[in-house]
Amino acid sequence: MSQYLYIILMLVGIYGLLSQKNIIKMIISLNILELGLNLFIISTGYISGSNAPIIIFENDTNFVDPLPQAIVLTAIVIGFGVTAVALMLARNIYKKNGTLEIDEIRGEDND
Amino acid sequence: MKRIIAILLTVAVGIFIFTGLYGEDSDFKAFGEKNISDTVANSYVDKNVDADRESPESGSANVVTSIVVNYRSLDTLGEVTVLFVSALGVALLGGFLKEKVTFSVKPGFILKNGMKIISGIILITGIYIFIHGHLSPGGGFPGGAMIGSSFLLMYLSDEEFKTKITAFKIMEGTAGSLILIIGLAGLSIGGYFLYNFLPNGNVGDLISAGIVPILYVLVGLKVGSEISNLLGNFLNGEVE
Amino acid sequence: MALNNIIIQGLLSSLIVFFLTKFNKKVGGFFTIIFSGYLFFSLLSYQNSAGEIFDLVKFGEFDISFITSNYAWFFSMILSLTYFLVSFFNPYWMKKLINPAAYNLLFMLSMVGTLGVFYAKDFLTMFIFFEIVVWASLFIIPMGKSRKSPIIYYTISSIGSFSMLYAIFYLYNSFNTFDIETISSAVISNPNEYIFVFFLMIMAGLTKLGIFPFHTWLPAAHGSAPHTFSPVLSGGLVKVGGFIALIVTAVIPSFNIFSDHLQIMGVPFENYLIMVLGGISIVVGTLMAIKQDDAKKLIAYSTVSNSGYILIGIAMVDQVGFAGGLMHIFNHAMASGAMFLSFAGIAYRTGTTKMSELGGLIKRMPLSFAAYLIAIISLAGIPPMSGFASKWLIFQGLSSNGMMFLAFAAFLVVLVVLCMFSGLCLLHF
Amino acid sequence: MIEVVEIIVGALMLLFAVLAIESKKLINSVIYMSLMSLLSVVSFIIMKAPDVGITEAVIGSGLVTFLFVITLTQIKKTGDTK
Amino acid sequence: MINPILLVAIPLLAAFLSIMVKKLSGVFLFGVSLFTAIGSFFIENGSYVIGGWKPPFGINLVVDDYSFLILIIVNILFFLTLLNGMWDLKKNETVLLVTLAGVNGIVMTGDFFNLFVFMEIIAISAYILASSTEKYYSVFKYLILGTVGSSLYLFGIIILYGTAGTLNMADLASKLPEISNSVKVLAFTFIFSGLAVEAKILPFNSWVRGIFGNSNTLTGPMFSTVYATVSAAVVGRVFGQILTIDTNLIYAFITLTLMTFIFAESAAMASKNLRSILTFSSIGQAGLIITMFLLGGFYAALIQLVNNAFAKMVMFSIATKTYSSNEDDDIDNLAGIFRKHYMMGLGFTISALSLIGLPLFFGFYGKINILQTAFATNMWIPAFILIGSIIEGIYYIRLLVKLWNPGKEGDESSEEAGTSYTILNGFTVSIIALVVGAVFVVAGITPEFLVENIEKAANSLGDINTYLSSVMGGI
Repeated sequence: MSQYLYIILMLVGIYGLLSQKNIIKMIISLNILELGLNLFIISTGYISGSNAPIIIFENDTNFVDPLPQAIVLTAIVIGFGVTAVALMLARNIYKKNGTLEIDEIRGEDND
Repeated sequence: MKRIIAILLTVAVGIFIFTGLYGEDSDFKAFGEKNISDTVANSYVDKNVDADRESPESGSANVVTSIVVNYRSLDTLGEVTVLFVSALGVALLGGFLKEKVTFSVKPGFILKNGMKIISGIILITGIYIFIHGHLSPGGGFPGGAMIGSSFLLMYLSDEEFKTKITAFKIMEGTAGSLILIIGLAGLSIGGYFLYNFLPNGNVGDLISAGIVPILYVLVGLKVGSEISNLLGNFLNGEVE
Repeated sequence: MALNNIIIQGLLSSLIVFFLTKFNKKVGGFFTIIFSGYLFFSLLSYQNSAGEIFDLVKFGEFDISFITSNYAWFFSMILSLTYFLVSFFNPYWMKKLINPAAYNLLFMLSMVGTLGVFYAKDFLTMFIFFEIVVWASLFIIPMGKSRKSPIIYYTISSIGSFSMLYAIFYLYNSFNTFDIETISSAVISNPNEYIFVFFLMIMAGLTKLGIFPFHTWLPAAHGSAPHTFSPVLSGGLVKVGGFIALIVTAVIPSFNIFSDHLQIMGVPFENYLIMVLGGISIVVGTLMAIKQDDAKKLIAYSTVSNSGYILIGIAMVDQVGFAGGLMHIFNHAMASGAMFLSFAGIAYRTGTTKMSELGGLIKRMPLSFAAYLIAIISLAGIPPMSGFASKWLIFQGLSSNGMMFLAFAAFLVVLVVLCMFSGLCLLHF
Repeated sequence: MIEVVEIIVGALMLLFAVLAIESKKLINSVIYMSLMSLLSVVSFIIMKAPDVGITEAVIGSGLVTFLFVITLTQIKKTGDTK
Repeated sequence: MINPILLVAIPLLAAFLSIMVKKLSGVFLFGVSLFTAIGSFFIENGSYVIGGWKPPFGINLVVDDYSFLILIIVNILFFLTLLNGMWDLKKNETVLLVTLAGVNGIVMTGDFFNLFVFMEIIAISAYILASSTEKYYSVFKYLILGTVGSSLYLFGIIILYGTAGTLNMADLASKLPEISNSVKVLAFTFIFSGLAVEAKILPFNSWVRGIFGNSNTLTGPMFSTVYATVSAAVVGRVFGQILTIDTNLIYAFITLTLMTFIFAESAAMASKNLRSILTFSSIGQAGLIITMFLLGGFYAALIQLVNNAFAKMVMFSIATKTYSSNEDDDIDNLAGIFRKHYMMGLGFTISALSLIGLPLFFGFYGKINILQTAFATNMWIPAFILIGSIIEGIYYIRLLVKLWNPGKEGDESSEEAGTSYTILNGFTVSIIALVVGAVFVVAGITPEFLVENIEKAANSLGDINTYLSSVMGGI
């Protein structure tokens, strides 16, 4: 059931990307999209009534699917790197154009 | 107007996803009803991927760690590289930016030393986390992130700390090179890149799981130094 | 001398000429004379050979090969003669050109390309050399007056050649071969499929001939090309379109294929459509030619109308008219070549081709004037000249098939041309 | 029981996401976003993913928020946006 | 014979070392790129597993004839691009080393999530390289689109994992028939959208103009050759071989790619600016090549890929050098510039003519193969392709005529009317342009010596069974 909510969270992020015109808002929407995606990935690996995939007692292997967790670990760190670069770009854009509203940025596309 | 178009597009995408995933003819595993035995992860859990290795083949108690560092170690290498590149990018963009963050409030004596103590505690916690990454939850990434945040506190607290940032570059480069050198050693010893050529020990010991803890410590160091580097560049622009 | 060697030598000679011209302009110009003459005389020997096959190169899984035939010999003679004669002007024009080395290279390349089109054994070879002709002649034109006319030229002729390419691959998809003989024997069995291909392929001929909807590139290109290349364009390259029309209508026997289709005055409606287009372009070309002041544009428009004659003669596969069309190809090649060359001489001397500025030229350049006059008379089809014979044959063919409308149009146009050119002569010379 | 907690957490996350996108002041939306990712830690833990939970807690809601805040302070310093 | 993993490991090692010793980073860069350019000829075929965990459990790198060809092309292009752009490195040596590692990895990898990781590496390096032209908003657009695209791609492969329970390409390919149709449509759509961002397919290519159109002598050739080749090759691997589409979805994708072709060529027709023209032409060529991949014409697609890559390298190098020398690349102001730089002009002309597929040049061979493939499937696709290539021919001819023949409309073209611009330090460009032009001409007359490898690559991409046996052989 809560899987639906995570998909809707992704959709909210997409909506933000489509509707917002402020660069910081766009980066925030990007983060929301990635968070919803990560939650969705984890939820695909969830098995009701299973434990976290850490061997505490011998041959107790009633685990949730550990592979999505590994994937999400990677995805979170990648998202952090992208966010840092994006924010640095935002600072540069602000320094160059004096604004963060994409409608007021001119003269970038060639000809 | 743009808003309405955005809503319509989003709703369309949502309908597309939901009908595709939860339609009656879809065989996508519903939430919580997945059967692990029909995925590849089953063998990760049972540690019986490779029949002709002595069991347990990957001795780390934390299965996620054994996946991240052992079974799919190339992903981890690539991910560390991603963080490395983004740190570089932040440095270069900071070089274009040429503005450093300063705070109106000068940190006082209490703040400075309190920060030092707290960041020391956080540092030790992070090191603990990635040393025990193959046993307990956590591991290289959160540990490294904790190291990074502890150094962040140092950045914020005292001004002349920034001069030490080149040390992070050295650490970053060394850790990354060591990961690759261990991988190449595995290539030369076991015939496979990143081959686990050390004895596994038994599950649950601190010294177990072959190269997994070593790699994870290196990953933690690298991630920590990269994040510290990235934050430092983010705060100060490029530091040569 | 085997045919494929001749082609290869032609390709090599273009490179040789290129470097020679880099070394010395005049020498390069003279060598174009030598090489084009060499190609002309070495092709003379194929007069009576038909069906000999020469393989050039293996192009991926396709064979590029040539086959000799009589019509190919006829066309190649006309073309190489035109090139040979025109090439005598080259040495003197080198210093007027911005890029003489490239000019000579492309000159020889386009000549070889035309020969390849004529002797092609299969459609792919034909298309390859057709495209070579297009882009080789394309890059000569902007050395003259205009930078826009090459674009018009490329647009129109690539519309034609790409529709031909589509048709070629359509045939290849259905018959799994490019060979002209095999296809011409295969399409007889299914004529309705051939209608589509017929119109797509003759499109290339129409564009190259400058028939009515596509006639706009002729004045633009011929009028603004370098003076020594206009005769090649109008006397030579236009005939390539005539050759493609010949392939589509006669070599692939369109009459037998369309024999059970709707017939208009003894001609299948497909061919009749083409003939009507020819008639229209006769009228259009002449009427446009009347109000031109630039002599080269005038000759270009007269080329449009003469292309109309050629097309009518070829599309009406009737014995007499066909002979007329082929003969008119020769006549028009010589005549328009003569006219353009005489004006090249005039422009070389005076620097202009505007006829309003060329009063009393008969005193200063009597020989050029005489050549121009003879050419005009021949084109106008006045008895002593050979233009009369070809046009008369075409009239006969038309009238014997009872196509009085086209015959009348053609005849009227003859009168108009006569009045116009004589008037021009009296006016301006 | 645990499902109810899950639903509530997910709904709260959605609420915070919408607030983060629609709120007028940038700093508020940054704070809403960090609250959202803190809540996501809870649902990570509920879905038996402690490693991801810790990582998300440190990186997602700690460092990312810090980067956003620093960016906003820099922009505020050099001139205010809406 | 070297192990293919070295093509990834050595550049990464050099990258990690190069931040410690900044002085030697340039040496590292050129040495390693030369090493990979030579070493890519000597890598062994087969499937290589990382860490000794055999697929589908571990990650494996696959080197068949296809990835072998792509590796050779990409590494040579990378080295030549470095030679062209060595004046515009701007402290990007480490990023370029990482890019090299990522490019080699993404071509060889046999695992969907590993592909995602390498995609992110390449993408972030691309953002950094592009931001060296200081057009930050264009880079930001690229970043947003690229990240959304990779998220969609990840969503797609997670749907596949949740259904089939594997991430390995070969395993997934063998499990594909059991997956139900609706899930397939969903996952394929998202994976295609994710890859379409890098592959410059509509409607995800709005970033290209800002990035390519503002490129400098390093990034222009780099993006238009290396990145374009790799992205197209990945689409060919994923959708040509692994995820074969058997539903009507393929027509939706082909419609998109053909629209990309036609629209991009029309946009190039309309633009007056050398780098923009080449940009739109790259978009159009990407659309054409991916159409061929989707139609199953791997041979034609690969020939066009090679043709486009090398032609674009020459043209983009000359265009970006012209811009960096004169701060202007409006074609009206550049009229007759090739009269001064004869060799560059020759190479540019041959590349352009080969790109628009005129006979006597290599491109013509690709053109007839494309038409053959297109006709085998459908009657309408070749018509659209021909229309697009007519447009392409027109604007390239216009460009060449203008750049060779100075002078106003209506009077004889002359030297004096030429432009005052010159191209600085273009020696290497001239040499490379001449060599590539010569290869195009020779390959245009007798293509045999060049197409053998391409044919082998196309065949190896064509049959999935050899791939499966080479990867899953251990099981």
